[in-house]
Amino acid sequence: MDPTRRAILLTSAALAGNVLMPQRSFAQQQPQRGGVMTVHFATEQRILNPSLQASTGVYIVGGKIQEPLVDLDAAGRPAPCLAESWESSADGKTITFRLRRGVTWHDGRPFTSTDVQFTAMEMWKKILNYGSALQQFLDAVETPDAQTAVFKYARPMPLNLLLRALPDLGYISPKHVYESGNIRENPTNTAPIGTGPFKFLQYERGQYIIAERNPNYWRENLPYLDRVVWRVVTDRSAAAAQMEAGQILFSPYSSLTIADLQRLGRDPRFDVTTKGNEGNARTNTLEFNFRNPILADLRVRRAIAHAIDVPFFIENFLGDFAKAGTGPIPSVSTDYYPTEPMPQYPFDRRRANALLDEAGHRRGAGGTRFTLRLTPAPWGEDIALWSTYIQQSLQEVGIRVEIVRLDAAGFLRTVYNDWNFDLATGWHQYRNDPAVSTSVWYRSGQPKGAPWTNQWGWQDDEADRIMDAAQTELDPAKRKALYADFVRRVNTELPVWMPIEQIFVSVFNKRLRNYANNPRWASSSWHDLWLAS
Amino acid sequence: MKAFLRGYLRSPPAMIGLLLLLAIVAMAISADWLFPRDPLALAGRPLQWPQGNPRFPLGTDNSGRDIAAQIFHGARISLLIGVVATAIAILVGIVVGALAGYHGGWVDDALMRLTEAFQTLPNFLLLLVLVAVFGSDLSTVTIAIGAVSWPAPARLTRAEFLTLRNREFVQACRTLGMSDARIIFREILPNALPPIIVYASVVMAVAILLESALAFLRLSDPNVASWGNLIGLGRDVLRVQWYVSAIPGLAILLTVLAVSLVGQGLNDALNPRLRKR
Amino acid sequence: MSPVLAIQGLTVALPAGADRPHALDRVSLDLNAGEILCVVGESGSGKSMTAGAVMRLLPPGVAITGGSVIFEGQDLATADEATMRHLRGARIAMVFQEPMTALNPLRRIGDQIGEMFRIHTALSATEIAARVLDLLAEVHIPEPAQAARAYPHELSGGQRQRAMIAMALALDPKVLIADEPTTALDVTTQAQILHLIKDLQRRKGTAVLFITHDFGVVAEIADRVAVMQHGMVVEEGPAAQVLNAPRHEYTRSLIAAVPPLTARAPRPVSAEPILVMRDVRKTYRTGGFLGRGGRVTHAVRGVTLTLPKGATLGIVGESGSGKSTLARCLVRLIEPEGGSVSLGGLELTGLTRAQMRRQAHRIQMVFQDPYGSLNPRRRAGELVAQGPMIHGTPRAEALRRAKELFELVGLDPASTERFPHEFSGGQRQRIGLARALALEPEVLVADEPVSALDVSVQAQVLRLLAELRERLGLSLVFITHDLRVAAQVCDLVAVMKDGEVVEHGPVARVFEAPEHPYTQALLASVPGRDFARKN
Amino acid sequence: MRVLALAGRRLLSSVPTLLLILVGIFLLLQLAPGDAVDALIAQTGGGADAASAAAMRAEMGLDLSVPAQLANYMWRLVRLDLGFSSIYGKPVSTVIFERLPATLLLMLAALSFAFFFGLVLGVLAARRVNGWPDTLISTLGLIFYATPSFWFGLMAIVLFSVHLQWLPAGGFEEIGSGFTGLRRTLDIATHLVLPTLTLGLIFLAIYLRIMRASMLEVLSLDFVRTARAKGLDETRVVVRHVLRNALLPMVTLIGLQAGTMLGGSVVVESVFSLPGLGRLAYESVVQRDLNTLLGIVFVSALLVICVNFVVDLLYARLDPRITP
Repeated sequence: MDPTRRAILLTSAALAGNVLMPQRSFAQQQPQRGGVMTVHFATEQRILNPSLQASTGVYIVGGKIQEPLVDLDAAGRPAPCLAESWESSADGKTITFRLRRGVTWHDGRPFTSTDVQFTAMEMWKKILNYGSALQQFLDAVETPDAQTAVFKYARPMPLNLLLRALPDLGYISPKHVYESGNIRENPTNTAPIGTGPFKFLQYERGQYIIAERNPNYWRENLPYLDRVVWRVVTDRSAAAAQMEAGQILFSPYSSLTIADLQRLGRDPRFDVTTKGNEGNARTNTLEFNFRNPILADLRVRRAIAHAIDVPFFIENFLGDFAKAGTGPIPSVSTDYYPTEPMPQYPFDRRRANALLDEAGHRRGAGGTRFTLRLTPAPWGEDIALWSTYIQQSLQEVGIRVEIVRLDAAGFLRTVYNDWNFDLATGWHQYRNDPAVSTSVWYRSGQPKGAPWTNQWGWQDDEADRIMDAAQTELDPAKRKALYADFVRRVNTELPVWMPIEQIFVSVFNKRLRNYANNPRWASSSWHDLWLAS
Repeated sequence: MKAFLRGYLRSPPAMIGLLLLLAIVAMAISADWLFPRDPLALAGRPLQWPQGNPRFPLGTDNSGRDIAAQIFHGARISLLIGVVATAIAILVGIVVGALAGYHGGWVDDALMRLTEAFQTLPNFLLLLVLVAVFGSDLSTVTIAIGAVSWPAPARLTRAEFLTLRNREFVQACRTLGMSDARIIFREILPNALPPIIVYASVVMAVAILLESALAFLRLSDPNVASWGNLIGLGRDVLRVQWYVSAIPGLAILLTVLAVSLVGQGLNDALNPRLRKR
Repeated sequence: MSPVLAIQGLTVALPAGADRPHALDRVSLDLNAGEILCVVGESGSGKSMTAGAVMRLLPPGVAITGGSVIFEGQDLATADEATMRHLRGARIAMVFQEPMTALNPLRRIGDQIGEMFRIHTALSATEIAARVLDLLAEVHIPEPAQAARAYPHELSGGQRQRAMIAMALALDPKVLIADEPTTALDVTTQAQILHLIKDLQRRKGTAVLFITHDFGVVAEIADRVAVMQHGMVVEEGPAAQVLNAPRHEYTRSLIAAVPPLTARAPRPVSAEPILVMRDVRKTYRTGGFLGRGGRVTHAVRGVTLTLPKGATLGIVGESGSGKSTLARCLVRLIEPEGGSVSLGGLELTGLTRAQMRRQAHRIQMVFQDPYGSLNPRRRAGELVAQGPMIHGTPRAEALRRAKELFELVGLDPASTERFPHEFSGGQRQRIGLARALALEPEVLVADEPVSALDVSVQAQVLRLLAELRERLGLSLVFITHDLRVAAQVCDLVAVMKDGEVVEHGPVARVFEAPEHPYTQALLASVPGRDFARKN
Repeated sequence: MRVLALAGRRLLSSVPTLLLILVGIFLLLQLAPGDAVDALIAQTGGGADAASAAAMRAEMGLDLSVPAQLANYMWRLVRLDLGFSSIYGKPVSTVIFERLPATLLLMLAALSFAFFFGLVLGVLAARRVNGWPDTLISTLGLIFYATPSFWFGLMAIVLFSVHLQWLPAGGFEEIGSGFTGLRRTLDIATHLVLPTLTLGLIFLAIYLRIMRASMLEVLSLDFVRTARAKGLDETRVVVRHVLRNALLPMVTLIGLQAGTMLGGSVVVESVFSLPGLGRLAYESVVQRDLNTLLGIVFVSALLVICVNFVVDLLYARLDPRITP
């Protein structure tokens, strides 16, 4: 770095000095009204309505405009939002929500239980991804009065599961806007109407989205901010540049390059942290196709796991934002993370070679035992690095790996529909409860073509039995025990290897106040966010 | 031939181009010997600056691979793609252009419509579609680049044929009773070839640039050490470790420069009228 | 009387590597006021270089190395560029050979003539416009106002050259240099332009340096003549003396090579026809989309002619008369639209292309351009052997035969291994002849076979052709624009105009007593025809 | 009126070409792995069941046979309806027209830049042929030609945006700045400086080379000698007689390069995150958004045809020998 550049950085650091005080002092400051929050928006979406699509790209925008029934508090416990309270019947088949009074939609119409009924039956159950699986046994939502919604299930629904799912899968849409016409093609999908602290204003595709303060928000005198602007920046380096220039105040969900994250982490103007994303854990996977007889052999799968030095990879490529994983349930999920040690496959090249020899795959010409195609998902820099690292590592034990590069559509079709792969790698998203999006990776009998589900051709009655039992078990302690059995089983059989666990990294400009104050902050409503001048 | 060689060797830019090209070919040949390890293998800690570690004179990239090894092995890929794609484009171009230019009439009309269609469609867009459809392994990428590059040589060949077919020596061949195929390939083609050969250098330069642009968008073959792949990878660390992108970019620049200089030298040597200028 | 322009010992060096060190070698010429001095010579004699040296517009790399060019008391050989710019156009003007390329295609005629005034005078735009119209009227361009607004391509060749002359004479220069000003023109137009130049020169008293290769033109226009060879003036004198009593050997040989316009004694002509054309027609359609806006040119309309066995049928006409199209129809290089061509009773027009290929050896063609008609990438022997090889002769046999043919056409048989560019123009035309003869054709169609050649070479090739015709009993269709050549070669002659034959008959009859007014005009236009008859 | 008739006729004669392109791309994309629904599911991040995927396919008409889909598309096209974008959730025409201005502006800027400087440098080089200015300009031209555009763009970002901080690193304009009028124009202009340079560089090199060669060619023609024989000085010879003639091949080149330039904008827009047609094309290929892609192909082919038409008109204006 040249001296002038260094000087500039030093001065700006000095200027930023007054915001460098420890976080505790923030709370003592008086929140200020006004200001514009600018957000890095990396993945444009077809729709912005979180009751139709559950993905971070929708939450980052729609989560400010629409609200869920239940939210998470700072400690990660279910907290009231549009629902003020809830209770479950003893058999777990009826769950009653008492709704907040005096809430109005952005267009002025009152929010009532019919909105909840409509959203649950027409959107969650029919359209919302993950929602349709969660609400599979939801028979009806009864509305005895405008402030009461009674969910009727055909099978017991663990309250804990529902409450942990609803912050993401419980967003409510206005019935009067959606009730006529095709929900998927409704123009409101890209110009959402909600009850949240910010009202949608404008969406310039490829450029920006603007939302402005909702003056009639039900939380008195909130929000603090005047506007939220989402800037569409697909190029990650460009986003980092805008972050540094102060054009963007917040970059969510690990949208910058690893190099830039590490660099900005050393810059006093920014807070680079996993805080506020505890509810958004993911693991890097290595998926084996059991239709390939080589990979159907457990010894080969274990050899592959032993051949890869995961700690080395994390240390040198991913840095502080990842850690070695122990299985499908990440360590942040304290309710379900197994307390006893589970079977692991530490780096041991000798053992890997021995296992491969034992499986009958001797080294041939050029030291190669056999060749596998590895199909990496096209999202995420870490996946690209990880797939290259797999290629490099397996080369050392005599497995030649050809990387098959596909775009998103091609990847999903090839891996999850055509099963035309040997190894695949991508992310497994953990959504607070293993039943939401984790067990489908292992449960047999998944319909062909459903992505991020068990399409490996692996079938294990024991694992299926454990998962089914856990799904409907109402006792939290028993559920936790069942999921420990589940992890033990899948770590032993290794149909998918999940050796790295990551939490999304956010980059905050330190002018922000009250950021990252709940485990799903990037998705949350930001009603108490404010900007220091 | 002798005059041609003399003409070529007398031009300093052409000689610089030739030497540069020979140097790149030498790099490609010596890659296995200088860097016997797989250039894609993990070589060391990622992102070591050039000159920082004597083992890696050009540093390492963000996958911990030796950049020098990738540059040397990448020379092969770039040259291979350049030569093969050019051969495809020129071959198709010659056949289409020769048939259209010689026969005229509806054959010309039909072939030129096809050529026009290819030229009207932005060629990089077509390349994207081809790679998205047929995948991005090396041979597909090469063939796809060849497939989008033939219209210009075809037009050039056609133009040459249009002027040559009315030349009296061609008419003389026809009065002798020579068959069309023989006239096209044995009589006219050798005369039409020099400008096409010169143009081949342009096609090759563009082919190398196209592959690197594809790689930059991460649509090229990830299993080979290509310069474009390295640039695309380096994009993630551009703001600080800019050398990861800069070094292979320079390599592409020099290669294309060499090819262009050689092409220009050929042109000057083949068209002595222009050489004096 | 002192000369207007005095060239003394002018030497111009060529760049290293040229075929000779000097383009001009100690050239001395005097141009007097009010006279036309013709500089005559074959290609490469340095005559155009002389003009360029006077104007100081020499190609790059070519420079004056000695001597002087005295004009109005100044030595132009050493004058600075600014001085030269003032003289060019205003005091010394120039007319070039090819009016199409010598005029800027993108600017109007009036604009280009007016530029002369804009550069050298301070006249106003309206005055300039008036002067331009006067000039155009002076050179007898019909509708001067229209011509001034026209672009060069919208005028005919003759009109363009008139415009060039108008431009050159705009500022009443003392010296006009005319570099082959009529070579690119048809014979009737040429006569008009020569007349115009002479007329203007008389009226204005301009001194004209007239450069030409054509002794006919010299005879027509020159007061004095200078003959150049290899960059040197070999003879100089009054026109009458040089033309009628040339002293230098080279001048004598040049003049002897000019064919006379009178027909030779008639040869007996067979009654048996070998090639019969009946009502041959060909139309070209150009441009137009979906049949609209296209132009139709009737290149050949209903030509009926007969070539008796062993005779030579000359087809003469100006450019655009359709004579070349007709020649190509005969060998089916162009498909005629109507009518028939029969060769020794065989209807050629009805044959498929494959059938025609098999009959190709019976009728062969010799082309005009000795450079363009030989594939530069094949050896001479191979070019000659190609025909027989296509028709089934083994390669070795064909190549042996090629050597014989080389001998027949007066080439060294050892030179079959060489490439076309290693031969001179006349030699190449002999190769073309050998190629045609290799198939032992019954009829030979020769399309302007000597037009691109210098006059001395032209005479040799014509002699060879006559000789071969006798020895091989060839029947010949001979296309030419040059009436002198036609007079020497042909037994029968047909005069074509606008795609039609206006008159035909034995050459002596047609040339001595032309019936059609066009034929009469054509013959009257041949420059120096009196000189030629005397010759 | 005559121009309109000409334009109509030109358009009509381009119909076969357009059809060839559209049908070709349509059929080609049928062979691609995955469809728009797969791309959409990838966007949502999982949890979609097979039934809803099938429902989406039915809604988009992706469950029909290929000929039926093609026929549907063509029938809509006849009515000038480009269809609905499944990925963007809007009519394709809306999507395209939102993106068109950035690309048009970029292309126009790059073209003007390349044309102007190519012309000036080409003339300079030809005037001093084989002198040092010629050597310098020609060498620079070759280097520009050999520079991968995306690499130049990246390096320019490193230099001008990161280190010198003179110019923005990307984007079309300052978002939410609320600039209007001249201030906004200026803002967009500063954003377009680097992309214009990046896209224009290779074309600058081409134009320079062509202009130099064309100048030399024209300088050797007879009418230049005539002009000199008239007593014109060299500057006027060049300005009045050579330039316009030498421009003709340059003008032809614009038409030939239009398609290439549009292709080049894919990369440049991606480097500078410009909301243009090129990036949209790339995205719709990746997203399998067939309607949008075909729409872009259609629009860009039209654009190329229009550019060529304008070039022909221009050529006819420059050269009286040609009637359009």
